[in-house]
Amino acid sequence: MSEDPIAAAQADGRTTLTEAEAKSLLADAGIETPAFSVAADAEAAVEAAADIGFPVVVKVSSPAVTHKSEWADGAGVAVGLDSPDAVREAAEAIFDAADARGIDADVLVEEARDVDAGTEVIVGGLRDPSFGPVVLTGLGGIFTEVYEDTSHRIAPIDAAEAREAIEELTAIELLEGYRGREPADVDALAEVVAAVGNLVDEHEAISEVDVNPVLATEGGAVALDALVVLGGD
Amino acid sequence: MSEDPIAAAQADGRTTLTEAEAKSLLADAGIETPAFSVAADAEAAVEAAADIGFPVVVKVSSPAVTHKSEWADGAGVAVGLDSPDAVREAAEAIFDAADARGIDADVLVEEARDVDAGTEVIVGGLRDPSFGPVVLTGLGGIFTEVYEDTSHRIAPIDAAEAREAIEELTAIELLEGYRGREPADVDALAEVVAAVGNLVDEHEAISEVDVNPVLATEGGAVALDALVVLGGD
Amino acid sequence: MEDDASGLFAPDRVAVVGATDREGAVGRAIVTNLADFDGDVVAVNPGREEVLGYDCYPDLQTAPDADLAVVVVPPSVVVDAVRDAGEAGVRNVVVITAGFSETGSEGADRERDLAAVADDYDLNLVGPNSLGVLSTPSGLNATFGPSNALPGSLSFMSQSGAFITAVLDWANDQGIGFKDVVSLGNKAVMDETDFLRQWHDDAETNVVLGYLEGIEDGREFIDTAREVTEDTPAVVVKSGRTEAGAQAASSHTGTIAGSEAAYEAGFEQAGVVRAENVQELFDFARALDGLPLPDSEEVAVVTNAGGPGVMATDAVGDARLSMASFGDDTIDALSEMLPAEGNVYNPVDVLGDAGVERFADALDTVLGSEDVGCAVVVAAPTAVLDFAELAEVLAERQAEHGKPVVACLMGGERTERAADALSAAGIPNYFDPARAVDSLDALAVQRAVEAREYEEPAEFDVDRERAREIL
Amino acid sequence: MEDDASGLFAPDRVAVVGATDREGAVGRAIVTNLADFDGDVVAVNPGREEVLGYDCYPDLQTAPDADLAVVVVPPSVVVDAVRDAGEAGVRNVVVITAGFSETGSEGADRERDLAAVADDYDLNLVGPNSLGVLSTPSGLNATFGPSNALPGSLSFMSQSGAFITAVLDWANDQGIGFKDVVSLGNKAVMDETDFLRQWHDDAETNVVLGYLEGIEDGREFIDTAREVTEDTPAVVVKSGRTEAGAQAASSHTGTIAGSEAAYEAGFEQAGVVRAENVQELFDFARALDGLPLPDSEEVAVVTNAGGPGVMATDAVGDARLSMASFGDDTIDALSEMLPAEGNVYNPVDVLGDAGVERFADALDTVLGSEDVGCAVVVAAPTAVLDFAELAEVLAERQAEHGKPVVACLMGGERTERAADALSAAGIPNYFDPARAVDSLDALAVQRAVEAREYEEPAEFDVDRERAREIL
Repeated sequence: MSEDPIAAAQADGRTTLTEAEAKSLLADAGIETPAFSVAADAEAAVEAAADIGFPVVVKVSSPAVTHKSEWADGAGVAVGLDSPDAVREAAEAIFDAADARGIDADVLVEEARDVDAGTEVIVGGLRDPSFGPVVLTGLGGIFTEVYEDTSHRIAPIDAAEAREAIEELTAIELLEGYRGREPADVDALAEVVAAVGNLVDEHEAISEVDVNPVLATEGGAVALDALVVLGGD
Repeated sequence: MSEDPIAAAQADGRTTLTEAEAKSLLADAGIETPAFSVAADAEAAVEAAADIGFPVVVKVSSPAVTHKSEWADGAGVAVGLDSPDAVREAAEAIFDAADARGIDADVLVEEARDVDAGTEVIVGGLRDPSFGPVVLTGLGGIFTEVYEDTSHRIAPIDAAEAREAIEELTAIELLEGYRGREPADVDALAEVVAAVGNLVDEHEAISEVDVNPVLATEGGAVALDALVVLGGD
Repeated sequence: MEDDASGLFAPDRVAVVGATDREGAVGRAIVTNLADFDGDVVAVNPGREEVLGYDCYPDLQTAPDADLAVVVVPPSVVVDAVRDAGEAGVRNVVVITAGFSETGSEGADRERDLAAVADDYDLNLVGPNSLGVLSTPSGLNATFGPSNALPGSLSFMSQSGAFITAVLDWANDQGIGFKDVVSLGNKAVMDETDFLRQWHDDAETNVVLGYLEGIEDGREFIDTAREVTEDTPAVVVKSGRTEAGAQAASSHTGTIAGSEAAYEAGFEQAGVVRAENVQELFDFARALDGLPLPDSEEVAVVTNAGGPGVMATDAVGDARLSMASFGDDTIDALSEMLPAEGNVYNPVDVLGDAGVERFADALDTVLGSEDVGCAVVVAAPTAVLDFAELAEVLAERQAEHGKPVVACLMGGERTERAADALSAAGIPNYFDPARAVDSLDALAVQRAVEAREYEEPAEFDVDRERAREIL
Repeated sequence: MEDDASGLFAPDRVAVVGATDREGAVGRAIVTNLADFDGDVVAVNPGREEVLGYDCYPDLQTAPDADLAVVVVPPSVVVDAVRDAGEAGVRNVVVITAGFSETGSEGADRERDLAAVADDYDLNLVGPNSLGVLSTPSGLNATFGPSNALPGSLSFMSQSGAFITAVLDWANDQGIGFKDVVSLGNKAVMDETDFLRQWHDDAETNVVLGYLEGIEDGREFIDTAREVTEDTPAVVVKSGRTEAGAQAASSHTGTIAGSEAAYEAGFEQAGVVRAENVQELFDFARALDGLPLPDSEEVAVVTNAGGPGVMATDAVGDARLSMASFGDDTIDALSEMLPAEGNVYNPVDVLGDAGVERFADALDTVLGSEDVGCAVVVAAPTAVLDFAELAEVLAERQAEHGKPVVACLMGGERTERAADALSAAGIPNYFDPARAVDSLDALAVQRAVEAREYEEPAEFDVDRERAREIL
């Protein structure tokens, strides 16, 4: 992978980073991601899985694919793979589907995380015409979409202000040990929120960041998926 | 079971109906419940299960037990029982636990329903000092508890007004086919809301009804659990 | 209680039981306030032969027949006085005296006795612990408050007598008039539902206003209010909305009121327009009194000032109203009459150099469009615009099109003459565009209420009737 | 642009470029409005030797040195006129002329040229498309509006000139005064952030008010406002809050403003007190101008009227404030001074028969308690209570305890004298208890803002500095 994923994408004339590029950008910004590796063929994928440790997730990685889970009748994402054979099979399915569609693709092999072990949070970054970089925080799915339970901050912000942004959410209870669950590490989550804000603030080229979900657990906050969109000009 | 569960409970000096009593009250009011039967011993439970058809749920049924799922280290509720043996075992566990605690108990054998097949709704009835019977509608769990996304009506109301009460909920989207799900039968749910309102309105003795959850599916609305509390005087 | 309580407000003869000329006494204040009453006034007090020029009788039996008795005797003899009234054939009684359920268990016992006597004699009884009643057509001011009311078509009930004194003083200053005013007091017999019913039957009442701290019988209130609000708007402030407020109200009145959720549902189902605060109570009531209801919730904003036009639009966005989307005809017509820099879309900007005529033409056009249900005119002061003339135009156009128009002619002294003309035409004028728009919103709420069709829960009705038969 | 823009408001000499005595001309209105200016006024117009009694010069080079030029020439020659001003050493320019970016691409080009010239000469330039500027200490009224301002300590900027004319007319009537007023116009050079900074440095400005339709540079605004609002409150109405309003604003100003979510966050982070509407804008500003900030958000309500006391309590429940919970000392003290039927818990009911003294004692007690951060006094008119005297007491006690007190002396005419006394003491008085409480709420917001400690995101700062070095 290129040293600078933004430059690489721009050089390709792309406005969207691949998930791997997006995650390496997040990782550089200090955000925890699952261990991952990009493989160009099935054997490399199996090796990568062995390095990472089973179980793993395998996903298509291609600038041509934006909605991975809907791509190729679901072949684009395979979760819970706990053997070399399973990884090989999933990777081959992706390469076959890519060939059939005439596109270039790699596979992203990634450490599996148990989403039920935490709360899914959305952290987004965008660029407002008046205020510039804005970071948005909300809980995954219904909470953000139906209840519009989100909080916004003009970036950059420090972790204390990011924490306040999180605590503003009506759904904060869900992160604080709702119904006997372990409380999530809100400080770790606040670091992610601040870091996403910094990303948009520091990289003029970024028009949008969507880290969805960030899995917030008692042990930390991990970015499980990420989309980075670059500006048109 | 007595013809009139309220009179039966009052005769016993109880202020809470058993689940079976509550459900028969609901059923009389035209609310769909899973098929159920109360058994006084394990063999009767097995027979009831055979009549109802597997899988079934077995629960403790006793005026002395109010929090069934927490009772006797979880012995009070057994779900997904798909054989006579499983029913017998669960029923015996309940009778043993009851004996060990020195209480009288029956078991409630009930048709199992798949809660994932629909949306859990809360329908409640209460008696307001100024307005008398009130019926409350909300979605289960977080939606009612954290977002306080509920709507109230002074009862009695007709089904059209009950429908309006449901449509007032922010979470109405979840009943209307959110994310490709089948839309729930809101008319059927409205009938339940109206019926709960009528129950409180018609029975002066009732101080509180809590039908939680009502499972709303595309095919209808079924009361899966119900609590009825009678007034102190 | 009798069905018709109009005798409370338009009696032929009022008897003041406990009338006195003692300085500072409530019994003197009542008699003094009755000076302008069109009918007869008699005083009742065994210790006097005349009170402030009125004939005084030892009791109601000896006094000439009265149809309203105002009772200001000490608490211990109130029940007797009311029984005497019943015996003497007086049908309407206002008990001013305090010291009943608001003071503890002894007072509560006394109040129960009072209610029982009222029941025995079928009395329309207001109070106890009431400031009194007032009605402008007959000149009746049977209160001990310091102010009288201007005539008008609002009828106002309040669970707080102090609030009535404050409102009357303020309303006189604002030029707001009333038909009837009643201080409900402890509501031992007559309550909010009775006055709703009363004023529904009253041709001179256009709008019912209420300040309530609680509702006695919610079901009866809803059933009655549904009938009333089908053609007579009712605007209510219910205090104790918040947890803090409910606590304060309960310690103030000594009663446990229902939950806010129940009140919200109950008022909604009753078709009552709920006001959050005093300002809304009167803003809404005045709009409902003076203006026709809109045909739709689509608002046109016509302005000579971009900024304030945007503020009005924001207020529309906050309300249940929406900005009207003009059809081609309207846009073409506006394009023809406005300079090129004007805005022919909604909000319509007639520009800073617009005179009254351009405003009139634009208003004519939008009100004439079936896409528009109501309009807000927002005008900043300019050298070429005469607010008083503009006010005339608004009054004319509003009458002509039969659609509600509210005004925001923004300024101080220079709006005064205009505001008077607008007020005479029933058009509210506010400095803040948001307040003007909120008045329209109240009309839209009432429109929705009047459009409702209530279906009786049929099945249940049968049950209820059966239950009644059994009982 | 220069750092110090005080020359805009307190120049020694003003030149009106485009001055004329032609009836109805804007250039005449400006010259006329300058009649009360303490400094010199010169007219600039090549076609005249004198304008309305002022010496007139063909251009700024020949005119005596001015520190403020007000430009009212036709749009095509504005850029030249501003360049002349720069050449002549004028540091401050207000461009009244319209016909720039608000009119399309040709105008936008002209506006870019104008900004470039201002940049070349480091000019403090207001406008174009501005109503002008006004400052009461120097008597400067360099606007073409119909009204002048009363002196005061509020400084007001507005993106709508029409709104300024409306506000001035209204404010004169309400007795509200201003230090400086500026019509921002198209903000080609100076924007809201510049005036925030300017007024922060101005000892005569207590509160900054803004009517804004958009913010130019959000980051700079936040950084500046954080410093300003640490000791100078800024109250802002931003229009286009709602979707409908944003659409209207964008068609009105021709710019795409940021999202409401960003504005909400941005104002919050900036420490700006946001007002939803015009009424709040001035209610909040007056409270912040006249009253000390509270030590806490705990409110005591003192009233002679249960009902209105509950309404005030409801308003507290709606606000960020909370009802103070009294300690034993306070309760004991109140119990001693109040009759048994009074309420010694919050809201404190001093009863309907309370005179000024009982109000004073109760207020003294609650304000003296450390459990109380601020107070609302709610009074209904009674025979034994003199509102004017009560007003004196409120002013005294407020000064003595240094805690904010707001008033709700409810009535019409009888409150007038009291309201004047309260106003002189900086205490707002409203008929609606909710409005009084909301004013306290604005103080609580400002208190929270001033208590903030901003931490610079340290890591990032390094990067930003590095980036600057590279650039």
